[in-house]
Amino acid sequence: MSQLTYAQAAMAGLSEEMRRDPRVWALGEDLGRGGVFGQYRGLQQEFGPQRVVDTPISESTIMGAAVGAAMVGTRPVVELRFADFALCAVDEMVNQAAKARFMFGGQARVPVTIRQPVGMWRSSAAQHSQSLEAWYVHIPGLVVVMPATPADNKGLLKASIRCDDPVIYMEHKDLWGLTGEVPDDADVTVPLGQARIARDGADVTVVTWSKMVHVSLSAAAELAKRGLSVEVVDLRTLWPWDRTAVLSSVAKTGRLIVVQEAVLTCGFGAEVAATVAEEMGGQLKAPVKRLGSPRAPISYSRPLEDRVRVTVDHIVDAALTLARA
Amino acid sequence: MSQLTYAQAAMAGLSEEMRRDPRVWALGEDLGRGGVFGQYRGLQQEFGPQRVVDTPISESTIMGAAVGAAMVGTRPVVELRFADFALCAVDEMVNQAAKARFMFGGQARVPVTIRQPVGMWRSSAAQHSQSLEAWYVHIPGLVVVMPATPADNKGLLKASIRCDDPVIYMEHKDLWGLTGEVPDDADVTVPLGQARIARDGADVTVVTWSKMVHVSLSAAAELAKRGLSVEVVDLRTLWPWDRTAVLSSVAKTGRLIVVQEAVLTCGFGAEVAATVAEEMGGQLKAPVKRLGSPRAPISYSRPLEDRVRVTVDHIVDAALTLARA
Amino acid sequence: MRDSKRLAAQYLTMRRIRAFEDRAETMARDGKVTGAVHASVGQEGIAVGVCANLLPSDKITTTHRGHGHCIAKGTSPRAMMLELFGKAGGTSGGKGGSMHIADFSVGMLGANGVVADGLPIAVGAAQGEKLLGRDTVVCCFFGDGATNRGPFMEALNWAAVYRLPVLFVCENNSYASTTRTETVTAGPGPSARAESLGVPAFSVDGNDVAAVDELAGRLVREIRAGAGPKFIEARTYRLHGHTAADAGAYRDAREVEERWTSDPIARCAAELRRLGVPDSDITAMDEAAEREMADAVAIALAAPWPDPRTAFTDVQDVGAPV
Amino acid sequence: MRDSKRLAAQYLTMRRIRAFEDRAETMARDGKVTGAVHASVGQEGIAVGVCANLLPSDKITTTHRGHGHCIAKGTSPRAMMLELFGKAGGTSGGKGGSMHIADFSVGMLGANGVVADGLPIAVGAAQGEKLLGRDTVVCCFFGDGATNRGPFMEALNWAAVYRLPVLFVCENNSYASTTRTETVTAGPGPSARAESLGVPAFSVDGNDVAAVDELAGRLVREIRAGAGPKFIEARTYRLHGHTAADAGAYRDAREVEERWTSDPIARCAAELRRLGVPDSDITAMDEAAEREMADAVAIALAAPWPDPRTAFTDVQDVGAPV
Ligand SMILES: Cc1ncc(C[n+]2csc(CCOP(=O)(O)OP(=O)(O)O)c2C)c(N)n1
Ligand SMILES: Cc1ncc(C[n+]2csc(CCOP(=O)(O)OP(=O)(O)O)c2C)c(N)n1
Ligand SMILES: [Mg+2]
Ligand SMILES: [Mg+2]
Repeated sequence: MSQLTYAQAAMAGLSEEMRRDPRVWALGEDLGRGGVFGQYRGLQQEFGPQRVVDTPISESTIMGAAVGAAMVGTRPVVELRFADFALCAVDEMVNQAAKARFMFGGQARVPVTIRQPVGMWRSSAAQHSQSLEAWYVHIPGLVVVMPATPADNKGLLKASIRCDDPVIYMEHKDLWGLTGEVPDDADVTVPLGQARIARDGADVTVVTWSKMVHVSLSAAAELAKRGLSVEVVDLRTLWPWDRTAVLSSVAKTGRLIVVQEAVLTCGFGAEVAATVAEEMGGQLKAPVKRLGSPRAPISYSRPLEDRVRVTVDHIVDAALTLARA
Repeated sequence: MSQLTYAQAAMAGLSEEMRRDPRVWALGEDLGRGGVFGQYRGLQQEFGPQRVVDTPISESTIMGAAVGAAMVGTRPVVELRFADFALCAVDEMVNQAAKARFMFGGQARVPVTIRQPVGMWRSSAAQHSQSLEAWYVHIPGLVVVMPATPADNKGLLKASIRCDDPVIYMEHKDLWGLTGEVPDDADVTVPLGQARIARDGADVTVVTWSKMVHVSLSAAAELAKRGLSVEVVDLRTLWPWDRTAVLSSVAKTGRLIVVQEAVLTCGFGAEVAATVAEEMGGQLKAPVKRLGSPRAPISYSRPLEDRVRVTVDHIVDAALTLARA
Repeated sequence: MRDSKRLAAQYLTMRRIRAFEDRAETMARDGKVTGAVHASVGQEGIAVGVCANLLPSDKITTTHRGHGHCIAKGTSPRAMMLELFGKAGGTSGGKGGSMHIADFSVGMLGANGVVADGLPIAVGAAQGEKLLGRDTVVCCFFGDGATNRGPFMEALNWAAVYRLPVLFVCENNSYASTTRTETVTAGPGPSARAESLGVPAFSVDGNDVAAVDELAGRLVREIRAGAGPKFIEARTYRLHGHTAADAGAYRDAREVEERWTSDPIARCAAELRRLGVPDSDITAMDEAAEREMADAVAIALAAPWPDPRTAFTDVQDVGAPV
Repeated sequence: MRDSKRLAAQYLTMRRIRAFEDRAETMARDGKVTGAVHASVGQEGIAVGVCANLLPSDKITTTHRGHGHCIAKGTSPRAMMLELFGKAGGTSGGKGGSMHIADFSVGMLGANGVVADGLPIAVGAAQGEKLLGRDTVVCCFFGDGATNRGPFMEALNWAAVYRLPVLFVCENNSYASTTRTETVTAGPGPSARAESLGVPAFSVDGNDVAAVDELAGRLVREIRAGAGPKFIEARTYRLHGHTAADAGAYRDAREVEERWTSDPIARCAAELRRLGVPDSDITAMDEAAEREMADAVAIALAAPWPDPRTAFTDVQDVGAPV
């Protein structure tokens, strides 16, 4: 175990995989200088400019080229910098990466890991703050991963690189500096599709992912003081998502809150809430509940930005309301 | 009233608006020749090549240019041909059209109508068949409209063109030839955000939109024979969606099925089902239920393609199961 | 002197493509083939002249109008016809149809329904091959209409920046669907765009298969030797409609008629005769091509549908639909 | 002989931009300005030389590095500074920040956080203006890095196809973030790309405000007269880091030092002196610029935050959040 930041953990995971498998390589803008968040620091020095490739500002081609390179047997790690800019490469993700294997009757494999940092991060405003995980969960062929901890950002990144499917890999920009214990063993990966019970509880289940795991844990601590026992489920992977973990937690608590940073409307929380309502509708102690941001672009100004954040208070209030229902 | 096809109705709506307001214009590939589905036939002859503009194959710029043209006071109608190709212009839709007004503190208005035909349509396979309405509902700033009938394809298109917000306007490719009564009056529009009760019923509410309205109506007819009274709510507009109509229908029936053609996972049906579960969880006679296509790309071959369609039988089965619950 | 054996082989391949597409179009009009069929009738010289210079290990990508490239690269027309019929045994098991034919066993990395999307994929394939230490050449076919899409420019720049072994082949048939491309294309044209992006460009009469063969042969050798990407602009004409359903009312009948006089197959036959190849040899090739494709159709008509459960296979390993 | 009054006015605008950005960077480092701040220090000659030739009714679009263009087009630096602080009264009411400044009242149609996205918007604005029968010129500023994105190419082709009144201004400062643009850009460069797309291109020393003024003046006149789009490649250098937080470790300190000797403001001052403008006039302008921006900062520091409820206003008319 080492104490690493979320960024360092990803770096460790990527460099281990690059050492282990010469077919793994990374491409994106400014990677040679360490990437925009320092999450590639030193990699070009170790692996050279052929395997840590500085690209032109050509998102469509960064993504399209990765698809081609994957189809001939390499395993590209694509850096798209911000989930917002990834929109410049959506066609290549959805129409090519996600569909190639199926469309060509199984002849193609597209083992690309597509990193697109998400989330609100000090006054980044409307074009540098989005969380669009729900979009990719809606697209057949894609795997969607959202690590919340340094350990997971190593283990899930490694698992994603080893996966033969295209993986949308969303790191949260507000977590880069978060430190935690990270396994040193290069063979340790975190399996895709398995949730983590971040906190055990009996009264209310909070299903969440990415940065909201930490906010939910704070809320759970606060609620414990008020006598409410909250179970926090960190989904880690949104597709496939761990239905078993969620359904069995809700079977225990009878109450579900889904907490996301993304816009509430048509977010991934809707999928979880709808599924639980479909499967367990009759057995719940209270109706399901979703928290997420209002359907507005994200503001620059601090007080405006804060206004759209899901906070500890929101979760506490929702949990208390549910418990009272 | 005239008997018009869904395509002709849209043509009538667009040409009326172009006559009414010289700031309205249309742009897209092959419009001069009538558009790929004939839905622009004759318009360039009437309005000239400056107002019905044949463009290069440059989706990013078709969309980006429309944003710029809207910001200076014109009202572009953008034709993107297939929702799948619209992915080549997602950045411009989401990062520019949807955000400009907000990001610029209310200085910009982006009154563009963005037509992107959706849906399965005889062996069009994975890159010409998608229905991605859920994506756009998730994006603040956008309005999302999906007409199911010729009358609505006139009235809603006119309302969309008159709307000062960017509107994602999704016509279903399998409906182009559908005929129906369409008002001749150029002043008649269909208000955005109001559902239509396509069929009254008492036992089960089916909430649906676009082509699935017709499939649901057939299912309702079949179910009537079996003694089940089904109310079919045609949402027409997915953002804003008519919560009042849905909630009051479900208040009456106590049972909800949401029927969509799109991939079920993270589809718009999840939003409707989750909302109803949140608001009425305790009062339902049976858990909510969603129908949609499996999370797989769409096949070319007929029997494979048919396998992913939501059919009358699926709806009938789901309704009977709910009624028995 | 031109090599008549090589040219005869190319003639045969062109004839096979033509025989395949003529039948594909008929079957589409008969409703046996359900999706859109985009025939390359009149453009076969480019597919054949270029692919004649590729090794089996070389790769290609193509577009919606890709039957010719597939056949020229070695894909089985029988499997292709099964695919067009959506039948079991098709190149994609019936999942793809005409616009998504692929045959990875011969280096055919897939046709594409999104205009210009094959270019970034091709440059990436070249980059991957280079990383794996192989001396593969990747050839990327696309139309004149595609040169107005951003990924065209990005991919050319990319190939030049990394000096990738890519041969770009622009089939300039003057049309993009119903639109005359020149009406929506500014500047001197595709070759000038390529040059401005650092990719040396060469123009050729695409209806002269021998000329294409010669130019492509030289460029493929240079590329394989490490010269970086090259660009061919092949002038040609789409003799049929945009799809089998398109009567082409937007073009003057005389324009089309005149262009038929430059049909690459007829021109190649004339050249073969000039080189002393007997008519009977030519006729024998014609008949072989027709027979092969008639068989392909018969087989496709008789073939079973794929198992409907395959609608859910080959989606993904992790989180596959159940 | 050069017009010293015109040049002096341009000097003042450059100085105002510099004084604005120096303070914006300091405030960013102090944590008073929270978002990313991209200063155009060293590039002011282009903004000023070009905008000097635009009418108030003309439009511009710009990028993340757009303060200079905004000020040169007439946006109030006070409102801009309020915006950077996220305070009430900011150009976007605090919703946008440095990267999303806009002032439609002076034809400033918005800065943009997505590289190259301003180009299609600009050509569309020109098309809209043309449709409305106005003789507006639209000027679009962007960097050298942007010339590798697809929309760059698409927009130039588009402008040429429809002969739109657009002046494209590429500020070639040799860098895109931490990357030397030439390492990821093939071919002869932006001007060649423009020419290949049918847009006549002109190169100019962007640090010579008078030269920019002269060239832009001629091109704007031609464009307004109906000559179609033109392209300026202005050579310059970004003297500061990519953002206020960027120390620029990827560049040699000597490289930067050397480029400071070509600072457009110092050069302009020297030219003014040569034209006989007294030092006291120059100093007076310097002081006025500093005073104006010191005031802007003081006002911004003291200003109230916007009403948090405005986080939900101006989203949309139909279906607005509640
Ligand atoms: C991104 C995208 N836009 C539009 C289309 C619709 N479309 C299919 S083929 C075609 C014309 C292509 O012209 P060209 O590239 O010259 O190829 P050709 O058909 O002439 O072989 C168009 C516009 C598409 N498939 N993809
Ligand atoms: C589509 C997109 N990709 C990447 C970025 C991140 N980014 C911001 S500025 C920049 C460099 C831009 O370089 P250039 O166009 O030369 O402008 P300059 O910063 O030099 O003014 C990059 C890559 C972005 N904003 N948008
Ligand atoms: Mg063509
Ligand atoms: Mg630059």
